[in-house]
Amino acid sequence: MKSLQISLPGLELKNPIMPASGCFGFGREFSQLFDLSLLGAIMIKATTFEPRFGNPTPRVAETTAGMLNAIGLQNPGLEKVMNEELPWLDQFDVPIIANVAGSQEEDYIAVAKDISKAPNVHALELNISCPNVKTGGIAFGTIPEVAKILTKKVKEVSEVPVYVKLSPNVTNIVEMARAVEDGGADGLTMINTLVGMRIDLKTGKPILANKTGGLSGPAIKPIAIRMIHEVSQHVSLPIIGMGGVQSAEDVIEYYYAGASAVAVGTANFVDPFVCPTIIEELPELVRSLGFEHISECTGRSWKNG
Amino acid sequence: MKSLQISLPGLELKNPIMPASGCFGFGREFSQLFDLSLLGAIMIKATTFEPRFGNPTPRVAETTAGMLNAIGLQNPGLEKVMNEELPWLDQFDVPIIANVAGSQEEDYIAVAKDISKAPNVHALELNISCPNVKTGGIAFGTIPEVAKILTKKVKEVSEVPVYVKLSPNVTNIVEMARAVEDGGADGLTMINTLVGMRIDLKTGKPILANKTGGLSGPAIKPIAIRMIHEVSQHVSLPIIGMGGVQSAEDVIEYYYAGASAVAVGTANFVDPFVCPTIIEELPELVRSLGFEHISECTGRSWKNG
Amino acid sequence: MIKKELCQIVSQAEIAEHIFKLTLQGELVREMNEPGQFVHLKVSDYAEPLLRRPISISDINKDENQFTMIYRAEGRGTALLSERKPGDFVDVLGPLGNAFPIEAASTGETALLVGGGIGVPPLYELSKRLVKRGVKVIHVLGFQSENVVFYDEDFTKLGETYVATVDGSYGTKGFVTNIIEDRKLTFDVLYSCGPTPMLKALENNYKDKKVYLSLEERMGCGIGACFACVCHTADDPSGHTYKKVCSDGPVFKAGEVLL
Amino acid sequence: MIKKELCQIVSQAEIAEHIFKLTLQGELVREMNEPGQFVHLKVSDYAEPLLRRPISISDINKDENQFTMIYRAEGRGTALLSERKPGDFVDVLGPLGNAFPIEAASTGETALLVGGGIGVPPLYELSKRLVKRGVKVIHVLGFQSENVVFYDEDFTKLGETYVATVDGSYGTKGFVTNIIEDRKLTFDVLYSCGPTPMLKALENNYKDKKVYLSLEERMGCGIGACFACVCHTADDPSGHTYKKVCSDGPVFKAGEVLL
Ligand SMILES: Cc1cc2nc3c(=O)[nH]c(=O)nc-3n(C[C@H](O)[C@H](O)[C@H](O)COP(=O)(O)OP(=O)(O)OC[C@H]3O[C@@H](n4cnc5c(N)ncnc54)[C@H](O)[C@@H]3O)c2cc1C
Ligand SMILES: Cc1cc2nc3c(=O)[nH]c(=O)nc-3n(C[C@H](O)[C@H](O)[C@H](O)COP(=O)(O)OP(=O)(O)OC[C@H]3O[C@@H](n4cnc5c(N)ncnc54)[C@H](O)[C@@H]3O)c2cc1C
Ligand SMILES: Cc1cc2nc3c(=O)[nH]c(=O)nc-3n(C[C@H](O)[C@H](O)[C@H](O)COP(=O)(O)O)c2cc1C
Ligand SMILES: Cc1cc2nc3c(=O)[nH]c(=O)nc-3n(C[C@H](O)[C@H](O)[C@H](O)COP(=O)(O)O)c2cc1C
Ligand code: FES
Ligand code: FES
Repeated sequence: MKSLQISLPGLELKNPIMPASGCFGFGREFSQLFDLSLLGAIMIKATTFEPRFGNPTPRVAETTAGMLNAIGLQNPGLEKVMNEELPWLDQFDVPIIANVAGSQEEDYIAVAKDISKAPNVHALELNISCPNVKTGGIAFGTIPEVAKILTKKVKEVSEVPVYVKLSPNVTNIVEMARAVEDGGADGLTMINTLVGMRIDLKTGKPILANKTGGLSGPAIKPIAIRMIHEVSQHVSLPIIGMGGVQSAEDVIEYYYAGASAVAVGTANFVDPFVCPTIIEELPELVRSLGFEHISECTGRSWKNG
Repeated sequence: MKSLQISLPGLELKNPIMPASGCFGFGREFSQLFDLSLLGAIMIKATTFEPRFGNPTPRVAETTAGMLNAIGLQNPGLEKVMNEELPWLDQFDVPIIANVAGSQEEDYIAVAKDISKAPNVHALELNISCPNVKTGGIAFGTIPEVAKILTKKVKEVSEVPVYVKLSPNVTNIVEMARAVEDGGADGLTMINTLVGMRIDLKTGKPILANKTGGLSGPAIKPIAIRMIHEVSQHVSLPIIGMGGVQSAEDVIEYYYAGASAVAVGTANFVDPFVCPTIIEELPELVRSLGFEHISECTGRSWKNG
Repeated sequence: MIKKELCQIVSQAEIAEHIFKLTLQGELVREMNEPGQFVHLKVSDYAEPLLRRPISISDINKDENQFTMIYRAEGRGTALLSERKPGDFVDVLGPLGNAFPIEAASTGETALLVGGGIGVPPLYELSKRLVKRGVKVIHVLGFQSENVVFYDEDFTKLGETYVATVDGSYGTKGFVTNIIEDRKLTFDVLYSCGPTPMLKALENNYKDKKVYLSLEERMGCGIGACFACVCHTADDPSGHTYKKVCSDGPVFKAGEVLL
Repeated sequence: MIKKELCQIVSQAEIAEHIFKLTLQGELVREMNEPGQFVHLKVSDYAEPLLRRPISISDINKDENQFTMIYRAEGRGTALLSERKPGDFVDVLGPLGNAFPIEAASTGETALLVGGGIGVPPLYELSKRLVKRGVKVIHVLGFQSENVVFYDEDFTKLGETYVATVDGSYGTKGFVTNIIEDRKLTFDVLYSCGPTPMLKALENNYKDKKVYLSLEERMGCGIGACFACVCHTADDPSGHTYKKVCSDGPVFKAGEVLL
């Protein structure tokens, strides 16, 4: 499957398909279903300095062709991720992208510093865009200058390349992308979820205990495609695209928009075998579209010819 | 159907259901299908000062549970709307909400001034949020101060109440709502479409000739619900809600979020009889949920009790 | 009158590779009086695929309240439609649009019907009606290759019929225009439906003749309300006058709109 | 082992108002060895409804590779499921979760099985297994009203069975807890599945007994990866320790997690 091998900052991947953060835990559950070494990479669940329980339940609600989640960054905390999850994942031949979250600068820095030292962590994904955490977080993802400074500080301590995960809940996504590029980011991952809500017909109250949640799934794909199309023309960082990917065809659409790799989130819940299925189907699709290598597809929607 | 009668600034409506602007033309086509007097109101297609052809085709593309459009404000221009469309609509017992668009302040003002004089125009809908027009437009919908000033100027010339149509493509929707409230708006309509894109698998190019288009349909409903939930708690203007409404149940969800009336857009293409169907089903639904009047539903998701 | 009705599937069959013939029964057949109109189909009960699909009417059977369409299962919507079975219901909006004017050809005159690929179907009902009117019909049908050729025998029963395939695997190798020129076909009126380059060629070649062309465009509403399907008029190619393919067309007189 | 398989519908019937009994056949029945597990169903081939639906396994037939579920057609997903016909396929992920521990009740002991509404189904396979083990079973089943009562006869065949309805239209008027108290039912082990208030009452009333409760929570993945379905542990009610209903449950020992 030479046609799928790709190189990105810090990442030498056998294929460009990876589960998106928060949709695959730390891989344990899916390892019962298929060999994790098949994956291009794994974006593990957001890790914060302290363990977090997250939000009260219900934490998920279905929407038309999408879902809302308000998990609230539940995770066992840096120490346990370092001592238990990452060593366990080391049995697989798959690079880990560690999703780093926090509610203040120091948290991010502390997590980034440590977790980037784990031997199988090949890159960080700076989660400045989680819509489900009340304190602080929002500014990191919506104010360019704040995002830039955070990126810079995390870069200073990280031993591996840093990808910044952009929030779609902004007026100007290019401005955000440029800011984190200025801050020294090695790549972008986009998009995180859009803030949404569903209300229960009978009770009249929001279905999610947290009221609002992040919208993901096929419903948001056209928004992600548009943003990647825009951003990829204005920054020179590689982009790992995500949002509603369900099939090999969707992966190509992301490439055409400007992505260099693709992550799969919600679709893992619909079909837990979706990642290996896409990986299996991609080479033939790439070939049938007339390409030798998938990377030829990147940015075709705006490149000449 | 007393349980559906509502009063809003400028609007005494027999029911709160109206087709959304751009999804019903000027009513002529739908008048072949049902009696337009059944409708609460009609939001007519955006009117600009000069006639506009709009964007090249293809202008629509389907997405999962949604569609993109880049019509580009095609319309016959103020004069023709005043002399032909509005007089024709006058045969029906239905108030018209005139959607006013432009690419610069003067255009808006000129259209608002004239069109608000038409006897069947009971309110204006200031379209500061059309994502499909290149020049100028975008600032009106994304910069609070610009929106405020425009609202103020239009209010000065309008003979009927002015509703401002908000764009969801912003970081802070409450800030926008507050700005137009300060500018003197009588009401809000929300949301307009989200900017999106689809790329053709075979050509590698965007399906829409305009590249990007506005995303509408069931896919965006949770985003609209969240925004109305937020805005309705922070401004005291009535809100006409829209985005993905397909059923009487959806209407109630909008009410719970904080809307005082509901517009139906894309669903008119899926089922051209959707508006009369909803109007027929609403009274029984309202009753079965335990309400005497639909207005009791407004804001229940955040009001006590 | 435009109606919306759940019509029942009488039959459905694959008549060439990925080409399906679908016959539906419903009251709205009573409204179908002209050849060249189309219907707008909702192919699922779900929010996905969301939009209706425009498909031409290829055969009207008033006696049985049935009509037939021929379509290519291409994307998701038509693929789903092709899975429907007799007895199932399909949500139909129609009939829509303006038809081929059969009155443009008088009894005794010759009409040339030129179809390309999936543009062939609406010509079938047209041809039947022209024959009934006493018009002599000549059909020139173009396809990609043999495996997607359909209905050539049915057309042959109505009049002279020539088939061109791009790869020469069936009929004459080449395009419909080659056949018309090579065979020096003469006619009083030309009716055509097919890909835009074909329509353009015909429009250019027969400027002096009565030519009617059926256009395609991506649609939203299908009834003229959304402005998705507009085209410029030929006399104002960059101005703001326009025609809507769904409600002013899909059939236009050559020279009326910009192709 | 968790499997994903298109299982074929053997039968489906409405056994009470909006309550359906659905039997599927598939290889993954081989993996079903315990009572109280559930499956996660995709009810459409569309992106809507997007998520799977968790439904308990109520009966396992290893000989025929069949299993049965009983569910209420409530929202869109279950309504669509109820329209599926024998011969159709349903996409099943399972078996999932941890079962009721039958070994908690020894031969000769008495088990009380308390079910509320749509929580009744998983108790059926449990009861069969307990009976097989030589455990005496007593069933107390609660429903809203007569029209939604189901399976009381099937349970009666396995052991003493009491039914309560909230409106008194069938069995005893009131709640399951009323029956247990009024009849002074005694038992060694209690197994229950149903609405949370019922589970809470049972947990409180029988603190000194072995009690096993099956919980419900809105789910994403159903396999433990998404953290949608967590609950606090009872010994750390506001801390960060947790259990996942889908993979640590749905059956928990009373006192283990915060209801
Ligand atoms: C007036 C008219 C008559 C037609 N008659 C026929 C016919 O008789 N037989 C036939 O096979 N086809 C016909 N077509 C084309 C047919 O509508 C498309 O092939 C069909 O909509 C594709 O849908 P899909 O789900 O397969 O593709 P998808 O790619 O899933 O469709 C996505 C969206 O694009 C639209 N779309 C894609 N291709 C076309 C196209 N070529 N024209 C218009 N919209 C398109 C779809 O309607 C849908 O909204 C006609 C089109 C028009 C406008
Ligand atoms: C472990 C487990 C076992 C279950 N076993 C059964 C059973 O045997 N029989 C039965 O009738 N029901 C059972 N349920 C409840 C069943 O899952 C819901 O009734 C069903 O998901 C509702 O889907 P819907 O499409 O009808 O409703 P919708 O309202 O359309 O569902 C929207 C979303 O909310 C979720 N949801 C809604 N209600 C519930 C609920 N009560 N529990 C969990 N998720 C919900 C849906 O799964 C879906 O994601 C079980 C639930 C769990 C967690
Ligand atoms: C249940 C759930 C949990 C998520 N948790 C995280 C997270 O911890 N960190 C993060 O950066 N993104 C998180 N996301 C966002 C996804 O990684 C992804 O950006 C988003 O869901 C869009 O992709 P999709 O449509 O394929 O799901 C989560 C998404 C879901 C659905
Ligand atoms: C084809 C189309 C044309 C539209 N034209 C306009 C317009 O002219 N003016 C406007 O304010 N909104 C316009 N809109 C936006 C709708 O009025 C509405 O805000 C949006 O589509 C969300 O509602 P929906 O999901 O019900 O379609 C248009 C939408 C569509 C789909
Ligand atoms: S498709 Fe809507 S105007 Fe033609
Ligand atoms: S449903 Fe995903 S962890 Fe339980």
